[in-house]
Amino acid sequence: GCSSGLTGGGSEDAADGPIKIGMLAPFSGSESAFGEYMQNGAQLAVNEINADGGVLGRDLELLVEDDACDATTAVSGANKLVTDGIVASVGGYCSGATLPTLPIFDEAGIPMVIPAANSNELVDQGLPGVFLINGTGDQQAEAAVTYAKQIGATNVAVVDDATSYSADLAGAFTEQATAAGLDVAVSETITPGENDYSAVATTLATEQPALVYWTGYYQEGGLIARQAQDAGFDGVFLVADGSVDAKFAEIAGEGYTENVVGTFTQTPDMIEGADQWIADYEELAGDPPGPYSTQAYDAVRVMAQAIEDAGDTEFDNVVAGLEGLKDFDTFAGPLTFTDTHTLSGGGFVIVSIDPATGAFVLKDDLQG
Amino acid sequence: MMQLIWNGLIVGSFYALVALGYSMVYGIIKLLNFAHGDIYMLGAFVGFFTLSAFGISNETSIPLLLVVLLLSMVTTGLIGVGIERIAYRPLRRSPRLAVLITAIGVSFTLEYGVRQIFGPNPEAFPIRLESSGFDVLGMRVTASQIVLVVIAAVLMLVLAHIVERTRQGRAMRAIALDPTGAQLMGVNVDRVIAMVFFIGSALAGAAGVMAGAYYGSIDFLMGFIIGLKAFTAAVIGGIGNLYGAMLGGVLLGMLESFGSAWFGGEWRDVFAFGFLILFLTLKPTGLLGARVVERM
Amino acid sequence: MTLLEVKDADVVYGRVHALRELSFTVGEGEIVCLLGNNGAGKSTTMNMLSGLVRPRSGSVTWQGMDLTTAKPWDIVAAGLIHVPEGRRIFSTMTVHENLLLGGYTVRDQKAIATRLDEVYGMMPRLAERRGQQGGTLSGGEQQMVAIGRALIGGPKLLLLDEPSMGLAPLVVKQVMEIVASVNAAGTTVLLVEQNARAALKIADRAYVVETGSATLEGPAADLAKDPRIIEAYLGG
Amino acid sequence: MARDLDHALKHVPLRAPAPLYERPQPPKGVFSSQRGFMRALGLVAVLLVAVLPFMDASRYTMSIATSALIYVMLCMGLNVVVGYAGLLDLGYIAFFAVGAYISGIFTTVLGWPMWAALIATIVACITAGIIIGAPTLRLRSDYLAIVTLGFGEIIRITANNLKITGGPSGIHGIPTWSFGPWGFDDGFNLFGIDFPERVVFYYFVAAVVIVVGVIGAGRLAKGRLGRAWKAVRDDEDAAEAMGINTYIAKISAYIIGAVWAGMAGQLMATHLSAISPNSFQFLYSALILMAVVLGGMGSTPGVIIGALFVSLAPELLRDFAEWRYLIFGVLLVVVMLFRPSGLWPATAVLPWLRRTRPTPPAFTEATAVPASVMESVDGTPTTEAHEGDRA
Amino acid sequence: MSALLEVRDLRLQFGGVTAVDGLSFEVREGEILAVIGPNGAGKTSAFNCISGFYLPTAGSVVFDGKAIVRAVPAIWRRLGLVNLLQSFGFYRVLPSRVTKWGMARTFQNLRLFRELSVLENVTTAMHANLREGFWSTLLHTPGYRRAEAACVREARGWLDFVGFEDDEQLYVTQLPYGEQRRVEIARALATSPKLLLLDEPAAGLNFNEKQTLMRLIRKIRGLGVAVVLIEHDMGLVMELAERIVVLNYGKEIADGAPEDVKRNPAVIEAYLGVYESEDAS
Ligand SMILES: Nc1ncnc2c1ncn2[C@@H]1O[C@H](COP(=O)(O)OP(=O)(O)OP(=O)(O)O)[C@@H](O)[C@H]1O
Ligand SMILES: Nc1ncnc2c1ncn2[C@@H]1O[C@H](COP(=O)(O)OP(=O)(O)OP(=O)(O)O)[C@@H](O)[C@H]1O
Ligand SMILES: CC(C)C[C@H](N)C(=O)O
Ligand SMILES: [Mg+2]
Ligand SMILES: [Mg+2]
Repeated sequence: GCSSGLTGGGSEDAADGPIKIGMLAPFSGSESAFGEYMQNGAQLAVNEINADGGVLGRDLELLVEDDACDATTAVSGANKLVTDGIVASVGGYCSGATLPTLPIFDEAGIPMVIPAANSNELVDQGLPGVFLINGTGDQQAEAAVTYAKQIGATNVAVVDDATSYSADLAGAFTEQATAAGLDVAVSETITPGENDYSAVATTLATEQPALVYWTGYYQEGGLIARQAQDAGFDGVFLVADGSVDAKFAEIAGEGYTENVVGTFTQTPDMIEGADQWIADYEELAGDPPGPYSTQAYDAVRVMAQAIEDAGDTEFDNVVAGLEGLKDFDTFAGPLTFTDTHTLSGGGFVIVSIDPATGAFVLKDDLQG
Repeated sequence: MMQLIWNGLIVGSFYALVALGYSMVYGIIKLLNFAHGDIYMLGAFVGFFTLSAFGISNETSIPLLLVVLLLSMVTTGLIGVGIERIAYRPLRRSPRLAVLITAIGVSFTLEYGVRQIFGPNPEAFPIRLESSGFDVLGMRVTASQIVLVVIAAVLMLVLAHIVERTRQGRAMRAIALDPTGAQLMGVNVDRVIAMVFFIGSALAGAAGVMAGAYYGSIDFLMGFIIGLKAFTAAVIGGIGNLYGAMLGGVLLGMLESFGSAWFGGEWRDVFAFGFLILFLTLKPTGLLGARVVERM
Repeated sequence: MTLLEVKDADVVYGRVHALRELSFTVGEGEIVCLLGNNGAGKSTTMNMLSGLVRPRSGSVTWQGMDLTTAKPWDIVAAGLIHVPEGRRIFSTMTVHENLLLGGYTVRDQKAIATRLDEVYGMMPRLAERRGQQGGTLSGGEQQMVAIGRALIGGPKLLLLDEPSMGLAPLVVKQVMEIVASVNAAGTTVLLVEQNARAALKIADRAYVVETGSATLEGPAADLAKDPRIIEAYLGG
Repeated sequence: MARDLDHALKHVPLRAPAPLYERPQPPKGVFSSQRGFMRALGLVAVLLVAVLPFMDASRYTMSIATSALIYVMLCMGLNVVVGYAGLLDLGYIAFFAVGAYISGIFTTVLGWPMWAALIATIVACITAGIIIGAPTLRLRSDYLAIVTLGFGEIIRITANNLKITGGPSGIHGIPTWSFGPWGFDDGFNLFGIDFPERVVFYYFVAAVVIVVGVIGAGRLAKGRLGRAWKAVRDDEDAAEAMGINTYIAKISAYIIGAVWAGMAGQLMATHLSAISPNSFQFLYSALILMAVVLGGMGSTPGVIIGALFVSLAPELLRDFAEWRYLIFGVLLVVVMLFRPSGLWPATAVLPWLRRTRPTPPAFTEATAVPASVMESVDGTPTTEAHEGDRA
Repeated sequence: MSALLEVRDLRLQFGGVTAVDGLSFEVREGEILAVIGPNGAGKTSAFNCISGFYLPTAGSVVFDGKAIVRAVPAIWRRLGLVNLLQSFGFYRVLPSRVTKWGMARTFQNLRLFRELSVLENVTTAMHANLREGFWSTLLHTPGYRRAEAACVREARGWLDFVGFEDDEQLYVTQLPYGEQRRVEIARALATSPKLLLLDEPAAGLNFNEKQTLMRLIRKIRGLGVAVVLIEHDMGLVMELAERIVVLNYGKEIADGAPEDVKRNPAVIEAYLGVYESEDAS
């Protein structure tokens, strides 16, 4: 729908055509690997819902735009989605690129369920239409601290990669760990996109913390895990959700994954009976699901449910629908939004690497 | 302390290998070849592709590595020559910055071309260098690191000898100074420039394979940062000067190593670049760059 | 015997028609001089012979071989060596390296060594400055390097474009002597000179080039007496 | 009347004798003079910018048009540095960042109004220009390139690490421009036509600033300062010999470039309402430089075209998703191969105004080839020496 | 009348090479002085020192009562920081300054602004004399317009003065060599000099052009501008110069009227050879 003329964009719903929902994700640039995982996850949900008769009797249509993990590209992408007439947004991977899109969707009256981006700042602004379904940094940090205490670590380290997600999480971890009486002995930052992390590795080897929390992505995570162990570090290598991917083990290499564990929300392969979902995904995408495929899938379903509950696509009604969700079934467990539009629990568990497949598998649900 | 120096030396060798090609190409046609880092990436992917095609994974054999190294060097060398032929040669008589832009264009093309073929995810390199280490002089050293540094040093010294001492090297420098004049000396300018691209690209390709085997992971953007770093190293050393490029690479590696130790990883590049700026302000021609006195 | 023959050569730069059906010949062992005003096309002729510019039509024949479209490096290998206008010294290379480059196409290392000695003998100033960077030489010193460099290549035909430009009177004389002696040793020379008087003294034959064509031709001694030449090039 | 002009020159001991004859004045008129045509073209461009919202006021169009205009501003600034003064700057985005961050911090953290932040931005950019320029402008171009690149990275990393700049997630909630009561948060009405969107209002704000910026940069380039820049670019020593303090000329180009970028940064910060260090990576410095070179260095229409190309091409290629950078890369190479001096070079002469230079007359009044012209004959042999037909 | 330019014991060394070795001479107001000497004698180097481009190792240069070469305190010398300080503009007078004081020069190899038109080349030289501020340029005030007009008028005046009659809008690279030389001189004059240094102005010119050049140099002197020229063309030098300074190996070996210099045996030996009048023209 190319709206032309003076009346401009806005989000008037065509009322009889498909219900358009938009997704911003990175398809170019350094984070571009994640865009496809998210798009496929979301598309799978859309297909399933449409096969079931759609929402309010209308089909869903997924519109995807690249945000390149960059503010400018994200803003024009968001504006394009608005212009194209979406009524809801289910995108957002990089917090830095998602932040500037918030006022655009807000002004246009478009509710957002953000599947991956999880900086606290997204909800700190208190915009009515913003919902996060990925656990926030605070929640994930809490899981990490719980685990650290559980294994009896007293001195811990944290390494981040200077991106907003990673730095936020590292900050939250440091704060909570200190509050819990742990000693955060090392706090390092690396530059992503490089190969050599011997500086960090050397520090870890000399300081020998019992546990190090890596809050960045698997590309660098695998390298750091390996280089740290080569340098002589032998504590626990705890990684955050950005690193939970089968590639981690491949990059780290054989023999470097025994002491690697991660904080993660549950994924299908950890849930009984999700094989079918994975098979469906592979049929659609041709590749196995990756990080944030499930969250994107869930985001669409959550949004669809809220619209169904609202009875129309009016902003206020959909927001009410989202706020009214009770124990909605998602991969990360039953979902109910808190007052601040985040997940109540976060649903973080501890995962470890299966030496046979290199995939992350459930190790501890932290319930005990 | 010793460990910091050693760490710096390892990274520095990679920078130096890539910087060498940068400096050569710059030296001869005054082109900041932004695609050079991507040749490094291509080298890694050529190695990855061949090895995967033969179904090899998780190997540690050094002879195999050398074979792959050679193969990648030849391939990237040829690709480098091809790029020069298509994208740079037609612009030899155009404003300098025009070629800079095609170089950026080539860089995009290579990066996203590889992305379309191999996908955006990082890949694990099929050959892994043995990485158990031993301690000497208070630093932890692995055998593969030593091999690495030795290979790099040998490649670099051979090259520097060629350029500084041989007839072809003299021809290269002559072209750098005045291509028309060089032609009048009977120098086949096209061939010499192609040769420079071949050598420079092959070196970058070698560095790419070595990085793949040493670090274990490769991705389509891996050349970007190292390209910048190599450029920086080449300039620190005095751009166009090959020994300078080597020295610059190692120095930059050290700077980074000490920078992150003293100021933390987040300030490392600020330290390295800050040092660079200060240094160039005081010594505007880099470490070994000749001061060119221009005649009035 | 005719060594070089240029026939009806036309060179065009964009909209400037620099050579128009230029024809001339150079015989073995001769010194041939091209005279002409600024912009007449003398340097263009030289550049065409050394392959830096290509004629649009016409032909260049060298010892029966067609050089019209040959590449500069092949032309050098064939024995035509050009000392260009503006000298084109490699500025950050030493005098010695500059001279060595002159021998780029020469395989025989011994020949290079003897010629180097000869050149240093002929121009002692260069021996004095052999380690100095070419770019820092004075104008005259650079001119000597340029000529010396060409000699190291062992030219069959030496193309000299205004070799006396910027030289002290004494050196002009020396250069002319060098040219004469090189010629005596068997090298054919094609000379372009603004200093017509000095040039005509050593030349065997001369051509007058006007707006891209050869308009007058004859033995140098005759031309030096031609009133038209005297008025236009020698000045009263 | 000639003597009326005297006080325009400082007192000088030596004055030229009056011209012997009046040289023919260049013709006037839109199609018969380069200048007239360019002015007309500029007017058309301004008109186009003004009527765009009346043709398509969708959020998307307005948003990318605003971004594109801001790019134009940015590129005009870089053009002063690279195109006029010939200083290769690979970290130009740093000044953009300084502008964006200063206005972001002053308006959000300190709560200043936008116009006050503008002053702070300009002051900060001048300072930044001096800090980086003062010690480094003596370097020759390639060294300058790396120093500026380093400076760009330093600014970005610093922004990424500091608290006040919001760390990696940057600053958000930057207020829009408003003029007293006119903030147009709820849209506005013009000539009875309803503009529902703030974006349209903001588009006009940006357009006005940028038109002024473009004209200003163009004017500076034509005056005394602009001549000094170009002289420095062509030949630094000769410029010194002409009484131009090359250092001051360069640093003034730098400062003006910085201010233009800073203003663009402020516009961008308000346009996006949020900024983060990610937007100031080296890649963007390269993109802006690309815009300037691609369009034609030192040429206002060229730079505008280049800026529009570089900012809009990725948008127009959006539908190709993953392919777009690949296509963009190939496109760049192809465009440069066909137009090596840019799409609209500074030396371009309108085709119908080209004059042929008469071939040199014979004998007495012959013309000559300067030795310097030969400089262009280089590389491969050719019958066509470049730019021989500039006249 | 006092000297306009006074050079005392000027010394310039490059590593081991002494390019200028204790040179002293002076230029009086309004005279034409020729500097001759073998290739590499240090003529151009001396020019470069005088006009502020090179920093001499020792000696003093005073132009119009102002010191061009500044003394550096010994402490900096001892610390070895002289070059660094001078490269930052301390203890030196920049060429642009020298030009503003009234000394203009041309270069041995033409140094015109190749991407500027003939007119722009000359207007650029008016830089120091022009009253144009930043804001007036931005706003195109009447003052700015007047200054621009004056600048163009003045530049045209100089172009006419040197006899340039071609199209002023051409790029300089499109001009014949002789015309380029003329434009370079016009450009130097436009800086409004009291002293003009010409480095081999006749090189590459043909007979007729040299005649024109001589007339032009006389005309310049007629304006009251002193001219110092380096030249190898003895005919031109002998006819034009009122006084000749001869250099050899950086030292002055003769200074005097043309007739005397011509017969000076040292000069004949080092430079002229057996002077043949016919070689000159
Ligand atoms: N690269 C070029 N581009 C355009 N025109 C050129 C070029 N080179 C030479 N010309 C033109 O070709 C004509 C002949 O020039 P050429 O250099 O051959 O003259 P010349 O006889 O050597 O003069 P001079 O005595 O000044 O060296 C001149 O009109 C000149 O303007
Ligand atoms: N930058 C430098 N480094 C080393 N030596 C230099 C440098 N500049 C000049 N020289 C030397 O200083 C001496 C004087 O050179 P200069 O150019 O002043 O000579 P000149 O008298 O102008 O000669 P010409 O008549 O040939 O132009 C020369 O021997 C030259 O080699
Ligand atoms: C793990 C990722 C979903 C975090 C995301 N990159 C963010 O910026 O919030
Ligand atoms: Mg010539
Ligand atoms: Mg000289």
